[in-house]
This record gives sequence, C-alpha cells and structure tokens, in this order.
Amino acid sequence: MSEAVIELKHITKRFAKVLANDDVSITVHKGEVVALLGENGAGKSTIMKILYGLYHATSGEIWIDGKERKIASPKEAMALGISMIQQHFSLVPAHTVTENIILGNCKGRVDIKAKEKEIEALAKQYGFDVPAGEYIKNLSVGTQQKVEILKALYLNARILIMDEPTAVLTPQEIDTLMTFVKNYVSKGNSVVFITHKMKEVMQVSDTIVVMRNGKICGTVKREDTNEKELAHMMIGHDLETLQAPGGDDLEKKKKRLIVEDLTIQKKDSAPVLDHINLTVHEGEILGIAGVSDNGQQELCEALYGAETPTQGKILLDGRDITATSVKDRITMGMGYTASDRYRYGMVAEMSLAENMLLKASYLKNWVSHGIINWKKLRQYTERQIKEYKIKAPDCNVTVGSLSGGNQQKVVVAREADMGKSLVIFDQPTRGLDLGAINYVHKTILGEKNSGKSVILVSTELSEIFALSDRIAVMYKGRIMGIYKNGELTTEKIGLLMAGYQPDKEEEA
Amino acid sequence: MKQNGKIKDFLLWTVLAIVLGLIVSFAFLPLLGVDPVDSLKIMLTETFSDKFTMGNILIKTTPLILTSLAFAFTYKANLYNIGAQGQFYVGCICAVATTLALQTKLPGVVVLLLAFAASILGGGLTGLLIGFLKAKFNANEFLVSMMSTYVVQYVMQLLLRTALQEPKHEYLKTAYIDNSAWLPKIIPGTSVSLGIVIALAAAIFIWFILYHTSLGYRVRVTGLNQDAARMSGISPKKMCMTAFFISGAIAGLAGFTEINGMQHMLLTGFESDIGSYGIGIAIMASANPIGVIFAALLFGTLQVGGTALGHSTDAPASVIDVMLGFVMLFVLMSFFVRRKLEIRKLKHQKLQKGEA
Amino acid sequence: MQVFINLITRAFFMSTPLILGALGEVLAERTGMMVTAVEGIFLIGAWGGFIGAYLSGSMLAGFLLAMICGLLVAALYGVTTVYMHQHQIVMGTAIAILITGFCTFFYRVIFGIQTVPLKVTPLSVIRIPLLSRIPVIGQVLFSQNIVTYITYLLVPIVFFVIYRTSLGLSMRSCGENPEAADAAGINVTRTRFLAVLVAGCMGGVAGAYYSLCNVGMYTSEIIGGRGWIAFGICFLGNWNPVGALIFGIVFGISDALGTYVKALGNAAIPSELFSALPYILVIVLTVCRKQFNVPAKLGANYVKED
Amino acid sequence: DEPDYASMKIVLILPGSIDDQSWNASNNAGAKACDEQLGTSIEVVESVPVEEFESTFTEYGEKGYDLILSAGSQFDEACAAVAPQYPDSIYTVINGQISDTDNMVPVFPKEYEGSYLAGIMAGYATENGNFAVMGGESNAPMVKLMDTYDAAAKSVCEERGLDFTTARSFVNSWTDVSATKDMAAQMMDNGADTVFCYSNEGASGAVQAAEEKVGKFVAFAADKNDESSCVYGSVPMNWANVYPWIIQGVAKGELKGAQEVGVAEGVFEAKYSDACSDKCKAAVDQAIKDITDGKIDFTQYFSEK
Ligand SMILES: Nc1ncnc2c1ncn2[C@@H]1O[C@H](COP(=O)(O)OP(=O)(O)OP(=O)(O)O)[C@@H](O)[C@H]1O
Ligand SMILES: Nc1ncnc2c1ncn2[C@@H]1O[C@H](COP(=O)(O)OP(=O)(O)OP(=O)(O)O)[C@@H](O)[C@H]1O
Ligand SMILES: [Mg+2]
Ligand SMILES: [Mg+2]
Repeated sequence: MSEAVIELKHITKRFAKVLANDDVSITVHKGEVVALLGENGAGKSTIMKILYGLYHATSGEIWIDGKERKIASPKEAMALGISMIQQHFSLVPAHTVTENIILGNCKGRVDIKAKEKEIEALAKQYGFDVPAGEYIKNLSVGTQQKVEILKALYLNARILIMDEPTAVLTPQEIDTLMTFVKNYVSKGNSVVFITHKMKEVMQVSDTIVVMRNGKICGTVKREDTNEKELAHMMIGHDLETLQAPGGDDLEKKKKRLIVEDLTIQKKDSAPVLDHINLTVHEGEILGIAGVSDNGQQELCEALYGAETPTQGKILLDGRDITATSVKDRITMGMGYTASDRYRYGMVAEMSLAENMLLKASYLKNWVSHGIINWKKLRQYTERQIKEYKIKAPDCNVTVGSLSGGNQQKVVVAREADMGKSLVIFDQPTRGLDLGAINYVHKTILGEKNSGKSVILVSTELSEIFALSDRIAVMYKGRIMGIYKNGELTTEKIGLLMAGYQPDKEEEA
Repeated sequence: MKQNGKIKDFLLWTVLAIVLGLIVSFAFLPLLGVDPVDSLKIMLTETFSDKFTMGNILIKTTPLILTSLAFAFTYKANLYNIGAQGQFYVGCICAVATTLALQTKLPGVVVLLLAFAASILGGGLTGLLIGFLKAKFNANEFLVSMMSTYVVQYVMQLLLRTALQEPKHEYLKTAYIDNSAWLPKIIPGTSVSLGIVIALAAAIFIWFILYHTSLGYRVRVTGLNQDAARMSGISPKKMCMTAFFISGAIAGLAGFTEINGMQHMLLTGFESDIGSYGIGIAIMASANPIGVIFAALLFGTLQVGGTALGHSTDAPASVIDVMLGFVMLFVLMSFFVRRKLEIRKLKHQKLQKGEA
Repeated sequence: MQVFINLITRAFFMSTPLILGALGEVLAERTGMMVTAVEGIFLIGAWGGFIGAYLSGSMLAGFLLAMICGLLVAALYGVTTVYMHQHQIVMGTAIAILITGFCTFFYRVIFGIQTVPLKVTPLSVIRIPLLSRIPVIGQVLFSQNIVTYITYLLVPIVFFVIYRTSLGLSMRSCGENPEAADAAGINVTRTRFLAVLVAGCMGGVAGAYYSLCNVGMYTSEIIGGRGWIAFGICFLGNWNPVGALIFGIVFGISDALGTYVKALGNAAIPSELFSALPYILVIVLTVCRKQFNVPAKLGANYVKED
Repeated sequence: DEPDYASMKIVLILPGSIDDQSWNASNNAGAKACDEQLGTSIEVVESVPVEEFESTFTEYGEKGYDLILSAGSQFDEACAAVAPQYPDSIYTVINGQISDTDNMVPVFPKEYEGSYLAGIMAGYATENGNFAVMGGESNAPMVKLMDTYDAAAKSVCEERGLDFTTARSFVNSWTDVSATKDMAAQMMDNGADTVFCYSNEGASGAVQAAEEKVGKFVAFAADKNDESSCVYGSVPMNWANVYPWIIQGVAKGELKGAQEVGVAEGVFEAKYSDACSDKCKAAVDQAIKDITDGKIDFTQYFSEK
C-alpha cells in the first residue's frame, strides 16, 4: 500500500450533551477512497469536521504526511490540501457560482470577469457543465453539488472529504460523480466518502470504515465484504425483509382520490403541472417516480391544498375539494410528509409533543374550546415514541435535538396518524440510514394494509419498486404513464424519466 | 429537581450581575463628589423605609410589566414589536378621551370599563396596523414599529394642543379626570391602584394564551417556522396580525392603568421610556410572562431607588439611566457566562463518566 | 430661487450624517450585524466630538475622539452580540439607555453645571475652487464642509469594497450564509466584529457632525432619533451604499421641506405632522418597497457549538 | 426680627436638567441666590419626569418640608392634587395659577411683559422689519408673549419707517438644537433678519443660525449676550430677584394666594449688548417704567382673549 496521507489517532469529541466521537482512528492512504459508513448520528460528519478544522477534538491527534498537525480552522486545513464538501450545502444562494468558489481564496481586488473565465476553464477540465456567472439560487441541486466539488478542486485539494454528496442527486448524476471520484484518486489524490448507500460504497471505495455510536466498529477492504455484512455491522442486526407488494385487484377497490386535468401554469412560463390525471384507490400505494424537480413537489402541494391549481379538479371520496384549504384537507384526513421536513414538517425549537400537535391545532384531538390538553397530548406522544422507536429521552426535548433520522420518524409518525384516508409521502427516506429506511418502509406498507391510500414520491427507483402497487412516472410536470408494478423494467422507467415514450417511439 | 437547580443558578447569577451593575455605577459617583457608600445606604433606607415609597415601586412596576409583556408576546412569535411606547400612548389617548367624554354622563364603573376597552382596542389596532403592513406588504416590522412610536408621539402632541387640550387651552395636556373614573387605590397609605392587579392578571393571561391555548400555540409555531405553519393550515399572515394586535392591546392597556390609575391626565413627555425598558425587562426574563413580573419589579425598584438617590444626595438624575444600563448589560452578559459554565460542567461530567 | 437653493443646500448639509451613519450600517449589516446601538453611537459621537474639540481647541481632535467613542461603544455592542451571542435588538436597547445616562453624567463631571452653553465654532465650509462657482450646483454640492466631502467620497469606496474586493465578498457571505463562510475558512466572528467597529467609527463621526458641524455645542437631546433614521436609510437603500446615498438625500430634502413648511408659520398647518414627516416617510417607503435584498442572516447571531 | 431661614426645609423641584441654560438653569440660579442672600439651603431636584410629579410632591409633604417649590406650569395640577393633604407645607408652583387651598402659593410670571421688552429691542435690531418668532411648543402663554413681542416690534418699526413682517413657528421640541437651528435658518432664508426664540437648549441653535446668516438675535428667558455677537440684547428671567422675595414672604406668612410677577417685580431684566443703540436702551427703559406704572394694557395685544 502507498504511504498514509492522513492518520487520525484516537480522536474523541465531546459536545455538551453528546459524545460524538469516541477514540476514533482512521487512516487514509494516497490514491485511496475511504468510505465512511454508519447510521444517522454515528459521528461521521463530526470526525470529518474535526479533520477539516471546523470542530476541535477534545483529545487525540491528527497526522498529515507523517507529521502531527494542529488544525485550528478550515483555512489551515485548506493549506494542507484538505477540502470538504459539507453534508448540507454550504453555498451562498445569493451569490454567483464564481463568487462561491473563490470565497475565502482571493485577495484584494477581485476581477470577477477574469475569475469567471478561470472557473469555466476549471469546470471544462473536469467535464462539469456549470454556468460560472449564474446565481446559486437559480441552479438545480445537482449543479449545486458540482459547484461544491469545483470549490474543492479550485483549491488544488489532494484530500477531498465528501459528506453524503449523493443524497440529492439523480442516478445519472451519481454515475457522473462516481466516475469523477475514480478519476480523481487515480491522479494520486485521496477521498473520504460518507454515504448511506451500499451500492455506492461497493462501487467506488477501497477501504470501508463503519461507525456506530461514535466508535469505529469495523474497517474492511471492499473486496473482503458484501452489502449484507456491512448492513449488519452498521445497525448491529440484520434488516427485516419486507413483503413485496401483492398484485391486488384494484378494480374491486373504491376510488379514493381522483385527479382530473390538474394544471399549474404561472403567467408567461411553462406549466409546472401539465394536465395531470390520476386515481388512487383505497389500500393502494401509488408510486411517483421521476428525477427531482419535475413537478413532484408541486403535485403534492396541490393535492394538499398548499398550491392553487390554475385548472383541473381534485376529488376525494367523490367530493370536489379543489377549492378547499390546507386546513380543510387536514380535517378530511390527508397526511403529508414534505420532502424538506426541516422546513415544512416540523418546528425544530419545539418539543416532540408540540410537534405532534402541529397539524392538529384546529382539530379536536387535543384541543377543546381553544385550550390544549397537554396531559393527553404528552401521553399520546410517549406512545408514538415507543411505537416508532424514536430515539428521544422523553416527549419534552426539542425535535431539533434529535438526529435527522429520528426527526423523520417523528414526522412520519404524525402524518401517518393524521392521514386517515390519504397519506402523501414525498421522499420519505432521503438521508436516512438503512435501519431507519427499513422502518419507514414498514410503516408505509402498514398504512396501506390498514386501507389508507398512499402516494409515494421518490427518486429512488428501488424504493418505488419495493413499495408501489402502481407506478406513475413524471417528467416536466407531465405524467408519462401509469403502470402496474412489474410492468416496468429499469431501462424503460429510465427512458420515461428522461422524457422518452418508448412505446410511441416503436410505433413511429 | 434539575429544574430547581437551574432556577437557583439563574437567580444566583442574575443577583450577582445586578450587584456588579450597581457597584460599577456607584463607582462613578465620587467623580461628582458624592460618596458612593453613603449614597448606597441612603438609597436603600429611603427606598425601603416607608410604605409610600415602597408603594411607588409597585406603581413603577405596573406599566413596565405591560410594555414588556407586549414585547415578549411578539418576541415569542419571532416578531419584533418595539413600538410598545407608541401603542402605550395610543392607549393613553383612548383612555383619557373616553373618560373625559363620558365621566359626567355615566357611572364611574362603566366609564372605567369603557376606558379599559378603548385603551386595549386603540393599542391593539395600532399594533394590528403594523402587523397588517408586515403581512400584506412584507414591511420590516422592526423598522415600522420603531418609527410608529415617533409618529404617535407627534400625533399625541397635536391632539394635546387641539382636541384634547384642557379647557383653559394653555398647556399641552388634558384636563384632570374626575375622581369617579379613577381606578380604586388598593393599599392604604400608598397610591397603588388596581392597575398593578390588572398588570399581574395580564401577565398570567398572556402566559395562559401562549402556552395553553391553540391560538398561542399557532402564534409560536408561526414565529419559529412560517413554512411549517403554512403547511399545517395556519395562516402566517393572520397570526402575525393577531400577535401584533394582542401585543399592541397589552401595551395600550398600560395607557389605561397609567391614566385612570396613576396620572389622571395625559401630558406630553409622559412615561417616555417605558417602551425601551420593557424590551430590556422582557429579555431579562427570557420573555417568560411570569418572569416578566419579577424583572419589572427589579426595574421598578431600581427606578425608585435611583430617584431616592437623586433626591437625597447630590447625584444627578442621569445616574438612574447609568444604573439601569449597567444592570441590563451585566444581566445579559451573565446569561452568556452561565451558559458557558453550564456547557463546561456538562462536558466535565461526561468526561468523568467516560473515564469511570 | 435663492430660498430654494438654500433649502437644497441645507438638505445636503443635513443628509451628510445620515448618509455617513447609513454607510457604516450598510457595512455592518452586510455581515449580518444590525448595529442597533446606532442611536447610542451617534449620541456618544456628538458628546465625544464636542468634548474633544472644546478641550483641545482642535476640530480634528474632536472628530478623533468621536471616532474613538463610537468605536468603544461599538466594541461593547460587538463583544456582547458577536462573541456573547446576546440578542442584537435587545443589546441595542440596553446600550442606548446606558449611553444616554453616561453622556449626561460625564458631561457634568467634565464641565460642572453651566448656565451659559459651552460652544465651539462649527466646522467651516470649504469652497472648492472653480467647482463652487458653478451656479446652483456649486453652492449645493461644492460649498460644504470637509466631512460632507469625505462622506461623498466614501460612497464609491464602500461600494468598491463591498462589491469588488475579496473582503467585501467575505463580508457579504457572513451575512448571507455564515456557515458557508466559516467552512470556506473565513473567520465569521472576527469579520462581523470588525465591521461593527467600522460602523461604530463612522457612526461616531456622524454623531459629531451634529455637535461640531451644525451647532457647535452638545445637548443630551442633540441626536433625538436621527440615528434610527440612518438605520432606516440603510434598509431603504437596500443595503447598498448608493441606495444609502440616495435615501440620505431624500431624507435631507424631506427634512428641509418639513422645516420650510413649519417656518412659514401658518397656524392652520399642524406643524407636528411635519415634525413626524421623516418617520412617516420611513414607514411609507418601507411599505412601498416590495423587493428587498435583505442579507439572509441579518440580525441572527452566529453561534458555533464546539 | 428676621426669620431663621437656615432651618427652613425647602426643596425646588425642576422638570429638566439644571444645566439646560434656560428655564431650569435660571430657576436653579434663583435657589442659589436665596442660599447666598438668606442663608437657606435649598435642595434642588432635577429632571423629574411628568409621571413622578405627584409622588414627588407627596414625598416632600410626608417629609414635612416647609416650602416645596416647583418650576413649571406642568406641575400645577399635580400640586393641586397633593397640596391639600399637607396643609403644613407651602406649595409654590412657579408658572402655576391654581390656588385652591391656603398652602398653595403659585407664582405666575407675566412672560408677555418680558417679551414686550424683547420686542422693542427687536424693533431696533432689525434692518428690514422682518421677524422670525419661534417657540419650543405652542401653548397659550407662548402665544401671548409672542403677541406682545410682535406688537412692540411693530410699533418700533412704524416709528423707524420700516415695513413690518413677522412669521411665527414652533419646533415641537424644547431641547432639539439641530432642529431649532434649521428652523431659524429657514426663517431667515425666508427673509427674516431678527430672530426670537423661546426654548430651552434649543435656543442656542437659533443663535447659531442667526450668527451664520448674519442676522440678529433677541434672547428671552436667558442672558445670551455673551454667546454670540449677533445677540442684540437679552431679556432674561431673573429668578434671583424673585426667589428671596417668595421665601421671605412665605417665612413671614405674608404671601398668600396666587401671585403674578413681572417686570415690576424684577423678574424680567433688559440686558443690552454693545450693539444696542442708545435710542433702543431709552425706549426699553421707558417701557419698563410704563409697565411698572401700569400704563400699558397688554390684553389689547392678545390674539386670543
Ligand atoms: N454541533 C454539535 N453540537 C452538539 N452535538 C453535535 C453537534 N454536531 C453533532 N453532534 C452530535 O454528534 C453526534 C454525531 O453527529 P454527526 O453529525 O457526526 O452524525 P453523522 O454520523 O454524520 O450522522 P448522519 O449520517 O445523519 O449524517 C450526533 O448524535 C449529535 O448529537
Ligand atoms: N448546533 C447544534 N447544536 C446541538 N446539536 C446539534 C447541532 N447541530 C447538530 N446537532 C446534532 O447533531 C445531530 C446530527 O445532526 P445532523 O444535522 O448531522 O443530522 P443527521 O443525524 O446527520 O441527519 P441527516 O442524516 O438527516 O442529515 C443531531 O442529533 C443534532 O442534535
Ligand atoms: Mg453527517
Ligand atoms: Mg447528518
């Protein structure tokens, strides 16, 4: 093996309330991809932030190129050739691509035009298609991710830390990224790659480090392991296998939700929803596949009453609800987990119990005559904590203090309960670890089996295939077709997601 | 148990900060030839020697509770109503106008009730206007509420020169209101009126609204996360206006307790600092409506103490502001120090547990 | 005509401290720090400026002391907000109360009880050769005092710093996304603190403008809410130095117009409403202006738990 | 046999700061004059906010003070509310008028007499007959004193053959020097060459404007002759002449009921600058004599009767 560029030795990191890293030692060699694996809150981000100088270790040593170094700030890390792509984008939305990339790495007067040229050249060199003068807020998440990478490359980093870089990318974008990583290390650089996705780990890494509860619980070579073993190492037990969706006869079931000709088109722009027609039966999961930003969120919000359609009708149990508000739809028994749970689904500074009340503040569940029955609400919350195995000391801690996975569980628990007739799940497992994903999937199937209708929006094809009764594919605000699960091959769905209509093409 | 320790800690640090603030302010007194130790003694004896002066503490506290509740309520909704001063003035105007117009025509109790309602409504509508501008035009409420105070102040001057001026039309003030429309005094030997009870009730009322009603809950949700509120069927705009209305109403109520309970007329320059004091008080109490009562009491005591100091020694009147300023500064700093120490203690505990 | 020219000249004269204060505010707010201590900074600037100039007999010393006083108050504000994470609006209030008392107290400590106002000769006007002879414009723009010229010079400088230098980029990032700035190796707390200090210096000089350029004396009410107007101008100017310039002038003009109307002495015109004009104007303009590019993290302290 | 002034407990309550160079300062000077002339030791309480008037009156009533002085009409009603409860203390409101009970001895200065003198000075000061008359805020006594000022200035102008023009404005603040200066400057831009401004700290701003605009200033309530060469003359309120009179009267039990004081009692004095012409001085001196003799009917000048 080539020489070690990074050696983290016995790093311990204590936050006020948590022991995030407990005697963690990791070695990264030249030209190597180290995958860092572990469930939510295992301490992956923390250990890497220490390496990058964002946090400071409580104890332990960092050795770079065989010399002990103190890294007090990201500036010093950069000087050592270390660069990090944060788990949550650390771009300034109000600035341009170029401004973001040169941030912190330019001196004195800035000739923005010259810098833009420089950035464009750099992007071309790596085959990235990034508009250097565009504002970040106008870019898709995939492009933003590329900007993050360019930012690291701009510094001539030789050690690149990527914290869940694929969480928001499309399959194609992921492939591009993988190719990039392989190219990059082949030039003698090193990469630390944090992810929850086994497939990527097996695809790109040389060494795999698995963390649990702040400790390292295994370091293995890729060749010597498999996905199942890794999963076991990560969560400490095997995953339950889920019962595959049955070929229920939908014709016999009642139609719960009927969407007719639903369109949202702002003046002078392309429609975000383009004449959508679909039906969801009771006890059915309708999967909606598609590359992100193809109108899925607008569809969910239109169904939930948060967006006003410009045309079309929505019928719930035969009743026209097109003109009703979010409040009314909650009352009618709709549940909705938005894809951005942090923004739309919870109030981080409020307690678990208070978050359980979020959608029910106008309902009678825990409120009578405008007065909240805290006792009843707390009891309910404690029950939910138990039932969903939410990792929280009690119902009075703030949701913000939970790990991402547990936050998602809180939202899922609430919405599954709120949605008495229809639950809309938008990206319910984004960023979750395997155990949590498994749990959420079980919940979704459970809801379906209790007779509820479910709409499941996901960019993960495996998730769609694993849960849906029928699959609709969305492209540019249109439904490309609705198919029974099993009718679609991965190739065909891929084409549909890219806007091709394979059948029609054949006819033509 | 743990909660108790926290409260004890909080009290300890706050008292320490107050003492430190007083020491620093008194340290300046020798510059004007005033003996700080003597003046401290005088201040304490003068403040707590007789019932009347102690009553003054409650009188000072009354409007401070209300204006600080006004700030605290919107603060909980992540909104900033720093126009409590203006809303207070509107409350004053409404209370005094109602009282003067009706005092000869209706029985005292009825006049009081109407003045009460008018002050709440006046202050509330002023607040509502700010909330409306924010909701409808996305105007920065901090800026608008700040400016509204100045505007109200001049409008009040105009009214005091014209429509509301005392019958002799000599000075910028209203006539004295009739005895029948005064809030009854509740502690003999002092001038303490029912106003303090109203203020205490308002604090409890606000606490109840915030933490025990769905309305208060929705206000808090909106303050913390507007998007989540919208996705939960809560209209952020409506909540913003509601919060501002309630906040303004509470500040307006202070106008009622001050006019009908204490001053019995309205004049220019009346209680010109209670708005900004209210902000400080609210924060010292972490915007907790019940805590506000105690913080206001502290401010009231310092004000009365400072006044006694100014009256009985050669210390200038400006020493009150110096004192309040330093006390606020040190209390706010103590929040930081306390938190720092708490975190360090937690880490330390963990460390020992880890090693054990 | 001469009345009109005088009016505009005075408008420009009176807009100087507002623009200067607003420029400082723009710099600080771009990094995410609202300097809500602005009123206190103005006041102590007026106070320090007068004391310095009176005791030393030199205007320069006055302005220097004003700057130092502004700097110190800004430092107090910066330490408590940037480093101690206290709420910006609240801290501003506390400091305003403290400074009000402090200035009055120490004015008496230094000068004792005076029955005749202590005065210095206000800073004189510098007529710029040639330019000041241009009709109208010459009097309005080129017959002002040195502070006004410096202020106008500062507008393009601040603009350049904010939009054309790496420093400006770092500052703006601190106001938009401090986490990202931090990750990019920028010391967010230091950047914010320094910006507040600069705002303090500029605010101090702006305050001294009232005591040294306008009336040549100090009274405790000399600022009387004008710091907040500068604060509002920063908002209305969309956190842009040029915007601050434009709205500074707008306020100078509205102030001069208000004074003009009141000076007519027509009893039928309620003069109070014209006294309230600047404040009404801020409200109306805030309401009319829909699109604000407010720095995303304006007013939010950056707390990194480590 | 003189009363024992040294043992009298006296307090003077002021609404503003004693270094305001105007109303509060001149009243403070009155108290100091008593201390010197009579050997009293008057406590001075400054900057009492309006909401504390009643409690302050009560405080000193409780403490058994012999004489509780306060300076400002705004104290009138608060005093009326408290004084009856403490019949052993004498309450004197300078600028007050209410005297419901025996122990209330308000002393009202006839400011319109003083401003009449100022008006004569202004008449001689002006070169174009155009006057700027400013006040801190608009109230009835203010309007009256402006009326007599205008009347005096007008008659001098007529005598000198000048066209008389006057404008009157209110700053809406007693303390804002900047705003007062701006206003004065604007009024001078509008044509006035002689400024009168009754305000506290604000007045100095008007002086500044008069100086910069090369006009004249006639000071009222405070002696500003040394402040600037543009000050043509001053009519200060000299409480040092009145306070001892009040205290003596109270101590001897001679002073009863509402009092009015004016030029005759020496509250208003004329202070001439070097620029004052002899003609002006003579005219003012004559007016002082006429007023003292009661020859001038001021009510004829009041715009609001
Ligand atoms: N800034 C912080 N302050 C306090 N505690 C923190 C902080 N950051 C992380 N932690 C704690 O450290 C633990 C490890 O967090 P970390 O972010 O490293 O997890 P992770 O392995 O990256 O999880 P994920 O897979 O969800 O990204 C968490 O349980 C959390 O409680
Ligand atoms: N500033 C902070 N203060 C306290 N705790 C924090 C802070 N930032 C993060 N944490 C803690 O870090 C933990 C993990 O945070 P993080 O944002 O990495 O979520 P996550 O577990 O990685 O979820 P996800 O995978 O969905 O991103 C949480 O338990 C949270 O309490
Ligand atoms: Mg992480
Ligand atoms: Mg995470």
